[in-house]
Amino acid sequence: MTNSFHFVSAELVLALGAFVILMAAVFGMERRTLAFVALSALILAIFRLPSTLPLGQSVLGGMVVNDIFGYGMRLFILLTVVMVVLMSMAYAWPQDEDMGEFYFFILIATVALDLAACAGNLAMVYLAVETLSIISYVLAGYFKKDLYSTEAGVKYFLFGALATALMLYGITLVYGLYGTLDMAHIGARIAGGDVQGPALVVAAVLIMAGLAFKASLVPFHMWVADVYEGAPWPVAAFLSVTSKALGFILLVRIFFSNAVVMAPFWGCVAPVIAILTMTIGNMAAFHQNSVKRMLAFSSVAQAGYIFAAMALGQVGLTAAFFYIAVYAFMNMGAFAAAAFLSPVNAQLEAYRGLGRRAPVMAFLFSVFLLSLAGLPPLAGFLAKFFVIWTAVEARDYILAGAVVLNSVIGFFYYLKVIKAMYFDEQAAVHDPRISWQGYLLVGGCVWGVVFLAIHPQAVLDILALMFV
Amino acid sequence: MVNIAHFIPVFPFVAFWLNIIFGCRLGVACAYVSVGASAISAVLAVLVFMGLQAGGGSYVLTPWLSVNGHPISLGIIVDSLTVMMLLVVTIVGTLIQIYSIGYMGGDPRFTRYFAYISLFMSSMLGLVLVDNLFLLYIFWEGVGLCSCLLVAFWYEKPAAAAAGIKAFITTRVGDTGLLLGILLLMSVGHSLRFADMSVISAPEPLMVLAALLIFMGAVGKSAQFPLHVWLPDAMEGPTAVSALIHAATMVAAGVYLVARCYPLFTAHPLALQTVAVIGAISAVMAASIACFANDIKKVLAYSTISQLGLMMLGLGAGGYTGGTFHLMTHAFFKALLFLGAGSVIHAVHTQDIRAMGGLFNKMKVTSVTFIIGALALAGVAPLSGFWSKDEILTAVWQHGNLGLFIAAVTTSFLTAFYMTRLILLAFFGESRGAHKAHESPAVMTMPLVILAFFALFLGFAGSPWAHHAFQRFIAPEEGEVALDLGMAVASTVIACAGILTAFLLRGKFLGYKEGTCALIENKYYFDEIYDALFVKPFHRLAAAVARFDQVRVDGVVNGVSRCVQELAQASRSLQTGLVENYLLAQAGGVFVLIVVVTLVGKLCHIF
Amino acid sequence: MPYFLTAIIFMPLLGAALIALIPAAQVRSIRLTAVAFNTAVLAAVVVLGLNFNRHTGLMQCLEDRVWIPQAGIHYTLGVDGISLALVFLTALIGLLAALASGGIVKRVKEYFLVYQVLMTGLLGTFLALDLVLFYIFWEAVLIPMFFLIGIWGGPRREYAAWKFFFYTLAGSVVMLVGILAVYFSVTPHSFNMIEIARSSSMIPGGVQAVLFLMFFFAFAIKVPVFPFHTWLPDAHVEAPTPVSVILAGVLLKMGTYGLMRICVPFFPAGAVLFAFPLAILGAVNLIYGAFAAFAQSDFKKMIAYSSVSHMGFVLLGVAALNVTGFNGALLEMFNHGVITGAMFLLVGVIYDRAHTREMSAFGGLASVMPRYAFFLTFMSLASLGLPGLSGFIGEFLALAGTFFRFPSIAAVSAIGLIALVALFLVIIKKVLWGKPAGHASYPDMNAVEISVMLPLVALTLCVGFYPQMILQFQTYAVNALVGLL
Amino acid sequence: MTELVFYIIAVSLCAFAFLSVTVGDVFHSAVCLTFTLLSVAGVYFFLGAPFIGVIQILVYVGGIMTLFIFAIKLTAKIGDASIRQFTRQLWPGAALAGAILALLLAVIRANAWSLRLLPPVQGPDLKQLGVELLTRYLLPFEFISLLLLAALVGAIVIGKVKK
Amino acid sequence: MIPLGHFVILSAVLFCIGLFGVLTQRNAIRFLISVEIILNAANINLVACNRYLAPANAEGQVVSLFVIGVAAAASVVGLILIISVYRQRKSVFLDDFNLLKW
Repeated sequence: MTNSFHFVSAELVLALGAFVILMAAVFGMERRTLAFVALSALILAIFRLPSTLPLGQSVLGGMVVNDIFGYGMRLFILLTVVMVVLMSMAYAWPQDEDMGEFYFFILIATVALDLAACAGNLAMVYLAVETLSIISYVLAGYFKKDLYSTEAGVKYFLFGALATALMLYGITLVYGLYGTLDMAHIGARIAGGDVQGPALVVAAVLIMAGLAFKASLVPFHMWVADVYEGAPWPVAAFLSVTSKALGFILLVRIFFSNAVVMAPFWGCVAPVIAILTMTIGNMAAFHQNSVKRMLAFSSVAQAGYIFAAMALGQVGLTAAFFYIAVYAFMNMGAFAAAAFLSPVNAQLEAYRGLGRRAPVMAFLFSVFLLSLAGLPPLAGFLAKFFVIWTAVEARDYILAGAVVLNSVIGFFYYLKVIKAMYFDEQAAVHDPRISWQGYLLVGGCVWGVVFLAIHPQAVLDILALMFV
Repeated sequence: MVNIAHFIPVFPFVAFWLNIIFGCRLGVACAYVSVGASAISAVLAVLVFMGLQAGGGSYVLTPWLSVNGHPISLGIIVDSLTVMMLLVVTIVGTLIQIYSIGYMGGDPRFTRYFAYISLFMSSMLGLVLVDNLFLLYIFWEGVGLCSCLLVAFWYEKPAAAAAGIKAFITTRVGDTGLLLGILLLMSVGHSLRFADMSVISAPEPLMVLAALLIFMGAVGKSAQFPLHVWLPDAMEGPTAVSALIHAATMVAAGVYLVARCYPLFTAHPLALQTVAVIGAISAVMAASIACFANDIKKVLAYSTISQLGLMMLGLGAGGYTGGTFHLMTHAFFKALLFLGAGSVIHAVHTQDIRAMGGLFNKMKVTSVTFIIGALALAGVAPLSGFWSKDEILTAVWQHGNLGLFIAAVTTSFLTAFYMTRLILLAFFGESRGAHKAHESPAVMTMPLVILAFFALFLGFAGSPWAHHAFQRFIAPEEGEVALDLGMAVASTVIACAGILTAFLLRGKFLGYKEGTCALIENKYYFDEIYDALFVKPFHRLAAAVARFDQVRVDGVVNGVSRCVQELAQASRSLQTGLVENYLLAQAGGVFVLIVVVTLVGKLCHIF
Repeated sequence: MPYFLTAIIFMPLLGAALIALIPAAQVRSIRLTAVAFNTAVLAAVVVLGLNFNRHTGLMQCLEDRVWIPQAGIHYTLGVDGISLALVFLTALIGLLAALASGGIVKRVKEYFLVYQVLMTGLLGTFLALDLVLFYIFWEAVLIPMFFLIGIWGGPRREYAAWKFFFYTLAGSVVMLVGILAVYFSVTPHSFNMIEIARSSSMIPGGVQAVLFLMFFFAFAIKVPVFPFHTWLPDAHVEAPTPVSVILAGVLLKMGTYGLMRICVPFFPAGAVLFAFPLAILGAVNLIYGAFAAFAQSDFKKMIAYSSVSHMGFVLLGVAALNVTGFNGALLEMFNHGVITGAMFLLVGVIYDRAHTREMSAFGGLASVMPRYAFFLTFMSLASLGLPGLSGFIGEFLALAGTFFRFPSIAAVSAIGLIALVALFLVIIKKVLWGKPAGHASYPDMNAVEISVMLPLVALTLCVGFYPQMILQFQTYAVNALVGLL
Repeated sequence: MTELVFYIIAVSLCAFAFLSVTVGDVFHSAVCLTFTLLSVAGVYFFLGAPFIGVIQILVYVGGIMTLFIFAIKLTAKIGDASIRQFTRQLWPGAALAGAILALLLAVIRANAWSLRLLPPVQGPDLKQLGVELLTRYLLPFEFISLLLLAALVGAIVIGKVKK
Repeated sequence: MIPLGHFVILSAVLFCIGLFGVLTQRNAIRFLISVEIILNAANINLVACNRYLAPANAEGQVVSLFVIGVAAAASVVGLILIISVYRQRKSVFLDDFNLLKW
């Protein structure tokens, strides 16, 4: 039964949903309904996930690995996409065309994400990443009348095209080295001592470039700010949470099953990349006047913290993925709240005085920002704490110090937004109206940020199963 | 009856709070509260005196604090020295408070005045009652505070405000020494109880240091050289305050302290010698300045410094009884002198003796009592000052150091001289001011008369006719004392010589051209020197520190923040917005990564 | 009483929740709620004090629940003689500052919301016995303070708020790394402060020294120790009166409390190694603060710098590493909270009337506002360490402790004593004395202002006369602490 | 002999590729790319993968290149040779590309690739390809249809202009 | 006999030409052309290695088919994006896409 498509039934549901939406969109069904269709498809997919149990090894010709990590990550991806859909429902779109297709894209992208998350074959990885990328290009440029959006789309495309091309080339080199693209086989070969020296390094670095592009690690982060700023808010949220998470998931999938290849990489280079990522992200976010752009750079910095944990090797994975889980809540919450508070104008001035005009949402936004900054006792703090914990345990005090110093710098720009909302006199009056979906989403995220602070075991226990 | 001693300071303390809290409602009545409280204290003091057994005793009220494992208890010592001080303080204090009712009458802060005075009384009484240095220090500062507050009582006057602060800070310099001495004594001697002073054994240099540090406190409080500068300025306060605090009681606390810790000093000759020398210097110096001072209160202030110096000299020369005896007599006659001066000032509204003159006929009581006080101060037999001063001179003579003896003699001579000058200028001759002087009310003159009585007859307590009652009371272990007749004669002669000299020179006092003796007229330039040496540098240093704080310390902080911001700006400009740059970074990153990973791999022999 | 400490810590937060439900327009009920909850906290702390066993140095009212088993993080609370006085101080100052918040008229609801959160953070810091929990409460203080200074502060409030925030944050993150390093340095790994103190000998000397410095850095900024003190004057000058009171009265104690709760017991070898530099820093703080204060023209800044100076005593006491010094340091913390808190209240009183804090604008107030004059004089005297008032006992014990260990430094510190006297007398002189000019119409202190001051005056007097009132609670704890060295 | 053919194809492939990124005119560039793609198809034929070669020609030359030409024509006004075709970072880019080439060549030379000769067995034929496509690679095969659909819809969404 | 290495070298050269193009082309369409060259370089690798290393299955060839498909999809989307930008600013030059920066 290892070739049965029931292993990907969740994805099939999504694809089916996507077709339905596409058809419905053609017949002019309104956005809200389509969103509900997408939402139900996603929820159905979540409920279909257990059908892949019991967990085993590779299925479907080795294309899919039916392991706990993949299972968990698929669940994670589906949940975050649910959040994205909720956000897109509550978000006051400045233009209301082609929204049916929007949900179509989101669902297809989710299929790609899911398959990538449990891919067992490099070809599958490439296809899924490329699909995700292509859809992301379109989504980033979705406001085709908006100069910024189209520029974001094309910039994302230009950057992504090279990144995926590099990754593909790397994959072909791996194929050239081992004659197979099956990750389990390659892993076994490498573990068996068949390390192809520098050639494998080249291949690995090229593959890493493609993934680091998704995860927005320095120096593959350059697109992030421009694309997030130009892209519609929900798309930016999608890119910053789900798409970025995929980068890390694949880094684990590809590099952590055979750590020996990349030992020098993880030992010497990864910490440097992590430090650079968080520092450059933080530094660039420091003076931003656009909240969106600031959040974009902040997401780069956050990626740096996540990668800092990963750079410590296998021991850091728990911390990294706890961070990713927390990050999903807080970053999604931050993007959503920011989008709801000022749907069009993302400049800092637009947020001035919102603490009084939209007290609840502004407060929640502040919570997310503070969590991103790592303020105790919010979950963002615990996430950073575990990263530092791991670093100190590994005696990597430089990394720990870098995380710590960066979190100090980080506070500045997060607080700047809070300051604008609470300290400053209010800007031109616009009272943001936020729908129940908005409150549901943001409430859920706050719940996550608080719950994971009080009861982090919920996630830690699962992660313990994954990374033992 | 001794065990009631600790109640003595309580009454004034209660009076203080009554006056502070209910002052505005009590009005003039608050004076009666204070006077009553201190009268009760006086009665209690007398009771204690009468109940005093030989040698006295001490008792502990409650354990209070523990420092380094050594308990500091709230202990009371009641011996002859304490009782003497108690009597002096309560009697003089009560009289001066009665006087103040008249003197301060009509002052807008009448109640506040009496509150402060009561607080002072309670602190001063506490000071003399406690049985260890630490508690003494507490009250020591308390009297200093009251001194400061009362000196600056008329704080609208800038000079008064400045004088108050000067008084506190200057004494605080000495007090800091005292504090360090206490700490040193505690750490090497393990006890601060006066009773243990004679049995403390510790390395000699440390003990000398401790003694000198404690003496430093005395120097500050008793306005001895070189910390004497505050006392003349303190004359800005109400004259009654000067009488009580800056003549009779508080300034004598320094002498009391030395007397209290006498075993500590006697065990270490160097310390004792220092006390003597400082005392001698202060005595001569202040006396010489007094000769040229024209402010009636300043004259008395310098005289006080001088007399206190004499007491120190006496103590330093081994004359324990002399020092303490003079302390007691001096309290009465100097209080008398100050109150008299106050009465004069009250009448003529000036303090410049050159603007007085001819007051004798207008203010009979004041004048007579003042002259009695002056004669006592000058040491004319058989007034009280004679007996005590004679005791000191004897002690210094017996001590054998000729220099010190000359200093003592000179002081005696000068004392007689400037007091005569003062009296001649103020009470006799032409009336030079356009003032209609009149005698003060009875409430003011009555204390004068009583004090004059003491000034006249108190000395007999130490005279052979009273079988040296005082000496036997204060230092019973010293055995028989006898009057050195020669010294008595000499001392009287010296005093008379001083008086005579003043008479001879009386014509020149008024026509005296300032600047002839610039050094002395300018008080040996102490104020100027201290100003240049401490005050100005202090201000300048403070300003420099503040500037340093602002520019350097904070500058570094702001500099770090600016650095981060610049760096942030720089990293931001990396994001050029040009995809081509992004792509180059991407490809370059790949290249660098490959190279680095390969190199690292090679270096670590992984490949 | 199970969960009594939890109740104390989170009672203010409960108040915040309640305040959040009150419409913003009902200013009066908001104020009342805040005051009521702070009163309740104070009452609870008093109950705690009454039930406190004074004859043991051990932690009392222990609460211990596993929080994050994977990381060994517990929710541990406890109180001992070292923290009890500070908790009491926090509750008291918290109540008084809430009472003194009448001058806050802008965004009252938000003010008290933030204020209540701040109180929870402060109380938690003093009661937490798990390092991570401690850190969480420690950090939880920052944001409320940032808001309180930044929204309700003076003209340069934003600068001050940023500076305060980042300065303290920079310190505390270093502490975070230190916390983890400590955790991994003891076996079995533990964040429990009691456990760590017990097994501190396990940590090698060199590591102790490094860790000591890491923690010290965090605490030094909070205390603040020269040269990390420059946030303090700015924060104080800009903060509104009640916030200044909290800042001086309680917040600075977090740093010194940390020194005594963490630096000394965890790293005794480090403490011994750094005792001398620490003492030097204490002396520098003492003298430098006094001098810097002397040259200020802003009343509040003077008091702020005098805080720096007073904190020097605490440092000296800690550096002494003996019973006397620790007792002195603890007592001085308490006293400084009371006295300087009162001083800031008094500055606020005059600022409310004059709308300026320039020293040159005052003078002669003693005639205009006699009650004010009394309180200011009283508190100044307490500040300058007048014996008989509480300030002296703490200073004396701290200095005595130092003298027994480093006599020379104690002797040098004496300069600071003189400078402090000069400082506060000059304050009295400039503010109260002289002729009243142009401000004859200021009303004297009103009933509320006086009622806020009275407890502080009473405490200053009582502790001054009977220091055992505070010392009796801490004797055993201090002895236990010294026993660790 | 066959080797010679390969090297000729290889050299021309490189030459066309190089020309397509260096000639001044975009249209010429596209033409060069066409030849490049054809040469690649030649390489596939040479490697015994005629099906891939055919698909290469069909999809690339038939489809993608047409698209390119359309795009070039759509943007023709700016496509002429007088306009600068290189960015300002020509030389850094060239240097970096050269460096990476050198790196790659060094790595390849160090690897066993250079020694690896054609195995005696027959390569995979079309049938095998088909079978694998529909068995082992069924999931990606199906998935790519989703991708193409998504790209198509994306192109429509972005490309359509509402009046 | 041509060793596998020569194909790999060919592919590497092609890759670097493509990379060069990607890094230096100002015109977005030519950028796309360069990307296609890289993809083709990858495909040569796949097919050649399939033939030389794993002739038993057709993995490399299958994947190269996928790559061609993906390339087509990517080109379509890319060109459409470029054209939509072109519609707005009448430019396909990379350095004109600079509204978003810093």
